[in-house]
Amino acid sequence: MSRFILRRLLQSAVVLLGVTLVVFLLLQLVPGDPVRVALGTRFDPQTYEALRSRAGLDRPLLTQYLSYVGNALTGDLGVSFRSGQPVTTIVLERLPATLSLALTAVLIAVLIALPLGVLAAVRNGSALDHAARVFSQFGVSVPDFWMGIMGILLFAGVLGWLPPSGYVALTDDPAGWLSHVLLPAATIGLVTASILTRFIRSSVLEVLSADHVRTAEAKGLRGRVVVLRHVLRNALIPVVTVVAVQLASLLGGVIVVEVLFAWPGIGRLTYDAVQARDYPVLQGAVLLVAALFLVMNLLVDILYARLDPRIRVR
Amino acid sequence: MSADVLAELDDLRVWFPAAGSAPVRAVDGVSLQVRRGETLGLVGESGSGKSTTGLALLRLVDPTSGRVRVAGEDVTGWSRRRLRTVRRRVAMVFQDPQASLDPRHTVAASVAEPLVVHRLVDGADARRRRVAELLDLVGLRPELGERHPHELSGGQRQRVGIARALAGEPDLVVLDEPIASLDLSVQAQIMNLLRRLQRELGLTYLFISHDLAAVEHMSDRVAVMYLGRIVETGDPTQIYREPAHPYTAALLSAVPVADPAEERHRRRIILTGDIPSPVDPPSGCRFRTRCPSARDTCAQTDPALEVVAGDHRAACLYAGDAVREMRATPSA
Amino acid sequence: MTAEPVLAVEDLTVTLGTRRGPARAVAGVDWSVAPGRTLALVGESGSGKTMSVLAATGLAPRTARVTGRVRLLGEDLTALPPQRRRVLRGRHVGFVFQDPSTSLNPVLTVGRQVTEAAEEHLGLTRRQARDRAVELLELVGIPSAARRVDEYPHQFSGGMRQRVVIAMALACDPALLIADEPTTALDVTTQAQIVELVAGLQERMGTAVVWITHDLGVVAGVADTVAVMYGGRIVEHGPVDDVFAAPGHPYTRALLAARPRPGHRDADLPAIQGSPPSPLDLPAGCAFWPRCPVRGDARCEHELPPLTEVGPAHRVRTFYPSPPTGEDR
Amino acid sequence: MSADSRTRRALSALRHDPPAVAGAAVLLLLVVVGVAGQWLAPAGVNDVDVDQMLHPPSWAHPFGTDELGRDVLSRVLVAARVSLQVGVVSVGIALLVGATIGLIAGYYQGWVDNVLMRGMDVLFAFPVLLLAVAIVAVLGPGLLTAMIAIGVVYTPIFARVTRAGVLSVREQVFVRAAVSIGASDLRIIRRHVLPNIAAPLIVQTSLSLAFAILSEAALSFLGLGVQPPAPAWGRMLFDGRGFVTEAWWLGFFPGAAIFLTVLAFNLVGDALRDVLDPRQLTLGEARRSTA
Repeated sequence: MSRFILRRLLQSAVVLLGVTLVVFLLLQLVPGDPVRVALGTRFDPQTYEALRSRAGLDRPLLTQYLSYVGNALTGDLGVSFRSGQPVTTIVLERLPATLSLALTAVLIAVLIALPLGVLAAVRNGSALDHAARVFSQFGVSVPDFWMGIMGILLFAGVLGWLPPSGYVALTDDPAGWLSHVLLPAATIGLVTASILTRFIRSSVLEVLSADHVRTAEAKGLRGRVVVLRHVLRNALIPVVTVVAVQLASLLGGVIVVEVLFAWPGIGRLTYDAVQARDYPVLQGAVLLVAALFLVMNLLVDILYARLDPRIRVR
Repeated sequence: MSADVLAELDDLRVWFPAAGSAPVRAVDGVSLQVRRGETLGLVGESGSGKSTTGLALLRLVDPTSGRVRVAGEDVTGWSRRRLRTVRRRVAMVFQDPQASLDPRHTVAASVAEPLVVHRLVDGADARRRRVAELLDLVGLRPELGERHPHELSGGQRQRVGIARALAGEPDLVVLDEPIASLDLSVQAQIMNLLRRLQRELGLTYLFISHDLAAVEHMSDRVAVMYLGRIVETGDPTQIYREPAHPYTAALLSAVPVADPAEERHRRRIILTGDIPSPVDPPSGCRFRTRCPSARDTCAQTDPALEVVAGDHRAACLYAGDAVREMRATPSA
Repeated sequence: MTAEPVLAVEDLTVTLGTRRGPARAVAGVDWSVAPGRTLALVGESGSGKTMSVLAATGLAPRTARVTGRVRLLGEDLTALPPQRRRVLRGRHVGFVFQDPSTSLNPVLTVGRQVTEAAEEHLGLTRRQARDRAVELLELVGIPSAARRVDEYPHQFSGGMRQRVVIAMALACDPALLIADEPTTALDVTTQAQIVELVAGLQERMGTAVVWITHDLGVVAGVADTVAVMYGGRIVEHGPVDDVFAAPGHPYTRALLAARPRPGHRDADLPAIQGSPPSPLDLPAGCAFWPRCPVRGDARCEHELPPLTEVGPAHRVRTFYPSPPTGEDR
Repeated sequence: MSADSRTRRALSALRHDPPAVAGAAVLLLLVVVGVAGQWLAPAGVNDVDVDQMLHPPSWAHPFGTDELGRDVLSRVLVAARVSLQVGVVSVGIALLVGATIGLIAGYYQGWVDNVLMRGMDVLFAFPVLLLAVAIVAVLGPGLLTAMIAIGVVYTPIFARVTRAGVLSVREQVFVRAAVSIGASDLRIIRRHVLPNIAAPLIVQTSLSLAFAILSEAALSFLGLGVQPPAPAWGRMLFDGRGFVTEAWWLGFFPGAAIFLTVLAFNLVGDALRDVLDPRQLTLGEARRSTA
């Protein structure tokens, strides 16, 4: 087991290094001088010189990269071209908003997809099964921002039950947070739910056709017992990884939904950084999200190994 | 290597790296010769290393140590590119007829592949005629050439596999469990076909199988393998009557006889326990942990293939006696 | 003389819905097995041997249409509601399937799987079930059973896993054990061990056994009566000694002759041409007609031959049963 | 690939699968609109008409008019070309680059496989849209950069699908047979590996087209796609969101166009998977077929 973890740790470290390289190179792709492009109309020599030297853009590429990585390890991701504030604090401030949105969305997705996916598989070919397939087909095809707009039109505009946009921190006012998070989280959650439903259904179907399920039926066990003890346990192990991967990808903040609902998460931050050409913040956000993604994936692999005795018990 | 020896293995070892443990010693010191025109039977249970031995002979698997000689050349260290020149001389027929044929290719395309690779015919017409000849040779109607593997029965697919093997006009054909996944009635057809082709084309076979009756029926010489080693070799009918190695005796005794009266009354030698792990085989004789007449000395020395009589050899310190002793005591 | 059969199947027919139309896997089959006795169902692929047993015990696929009567310990399963049939099957019938590496649930301990049927049908508590599991594992010859009861299937070898499956099948002390090619996936030395084990358990527990196989050697070793199946029908049925000594049906004769026998290396094998029929297009008359060396007359091709007696409880389904002398064996 | 019976059987199965037919029909319509959009459009995409602002759907303007009085139907029709172009080109890039990487990694394995696939893992670490946004941000918005960004973002998926396909084909016995015959690596790849990974690649291409169009719409929603006044579905949604309560049609029709297009590609992709992927066929059927 530990050999498995060690190998995965090493692998993740290498990929993370690769991520820092990509993120660093992003800046080099900017046509012309990033600082001048960023300052644009607000250009004045003092700020320009200060930012250039702070970012050390005059040094050779390799030294820039090494110092970027070195600083990143100590948590220093440079300063924002716009506000001069350290990138790390700017990005970390926005994390709670994205986290609460992502977790709520995944929770909604699982609450829909788990029962729907399992029942659709167990009652293969039934009306429910067809409905589940249509739902997952539609859900995957719907642009989430369109669903968001339609949601705002219905629940905020016509019915007036929910605020059209805006954010209230969970810690400040839970009720306020809930009313604000519901619409965006549902928008993301429905899309994620359709992805999960499809995966759960095919995973359960595959296990249903396994020989050991026929053995269980042969033993005359009650239908429920066969499904719970011999189908779900096997089928849901791979599902755990898919849910975690979905959560990890939402950590990047679903930019369009955060922009649409004015949700101050990392996605919105990225969008603002792009508008303001605030490249260090853009780099910082992208780097943090990718790092979170890798950590999540690592945790998922370890969890998977714990759950499946074939890997846990050598 | 004298002229009439088509292929030879000299103290061959094939070890596969295993994650988190010592390597798996699939083949652990095997020497054998395949002489022109004969059928050498290689029999053993799963884990005996018989298939790996066949693959090593064809260099489809890289040997860990020992020598592999084919068609007069020592090909042990040859690169894949250089091996291609000798590939034509040695062909292979596989166990699962469906898996050995590319589902996307027609039967004709599969049979023609050796012709194209070695440029044995020039022009599409010549190739089409040669394919039709080959299909006819194995008892298939030429128009089957346009079909796809999934449209054929198991027996027909295996015949296509044989036709493809013959396309390169090989001297030696390695048959890896050629009838194992076929129905009983079809097995007999394929065995008859293989014998007829051997007579007509003067082919040499290495017949690998776990089916003792089929090996005895097909082979001029047989080698019994256990845990990566050859434990007994010689004339099959003679060995089946008077096995010298205890494992061969136990193996023969385990095969049920299709005669109720005899099957009910014959004394069986039932081996206990499982085959040991090929990662660290037992010291000395590797069969001693399951051998009913094992003695202390068996743990010290790893017996080599000693002559029992004429061409009949066995790797057992008490060859012959051990078997007589086993048969004397009432079955376990 | 014969005791009340444990399981009796009458005129069992199974039609499966497949993408290429209805397939008649079993076309009117009758057999029964008495306590302590072993019936062997032998035949090649597509003969319907496994499907007849699965259909009889209510394990046929959902798309299957099953007709005919199946009496288990006197009760007609086909007439019972599914729940009652499920309980009867679980309580009185043990199953051993072909592939030990997939018959067990990979993520559940061996002990739990061996006795979950006993918990369900005999009301054992978890504690009692665990002890019973260790007892059963020892019964089938698994060393250090007390330790291994909490291990997982992937920690057992093929042979050992099949022993676990047998222990599982015997957990409720069933009246009938159905073994569907239990040793086909095993090596011949392991097969010998398993055949020995089942014979011993049958003797001790008086269990009736239905043994499905395509290996005539195994049939000779385990069976009291044998039913040869071809094209979804029984073509020969009778005591194993009579059927092997004087096979009445051309197909049985051909099967017995097709196996290579030691010391007969010079002659080619008398092979049967062609290959077994597919249940999708069963011929109207005798299914073996296209491959039959006898092919007496036109009736064979168009008319279904009835089962005719050729000896005490020895019947064959052909217009041309060979005379019950043994000369052509 | 000769017109083998498997493909004929596949096509006939497709015809009897209503969702696939519907999907194919919508795709056909999309291609026609994409090619002939501006001729079909009843009005010019930028014909501003001040006294026609925010008119609801009517005979004159079936999809209504936007905040500048422009005909929404015309803009949706012309914008179809943008989405199709970006989708096809970006998936083309991803397929070409990704499949090549996957083929090399899968066939040659060893350190080549490791290096290439770790590279792909790096790209995979970034959520799809986030990476696309970052690329467009530095290269500057526009049609070409959107294509490049989405192309780069979908390359790893194709690399993984191809590599998985190559690995599974490499293990097949018929590849070992080809090696035993003496076939060269090149011939084995051309004659045995490629034809057998065509099916999963075709399915992945169809599904990726769906997601690529979604990504393009998202980019243009964020103002990073094709720049105004050129019409793009995503941008129309973004501009329309402010008026969503009083002019629902501004938000509805462009979004519906995206949805239908993506749905069509998904339906065709799923149908292709069921028909082309033998494993799918055998999964249900084999297990419960006659024993």
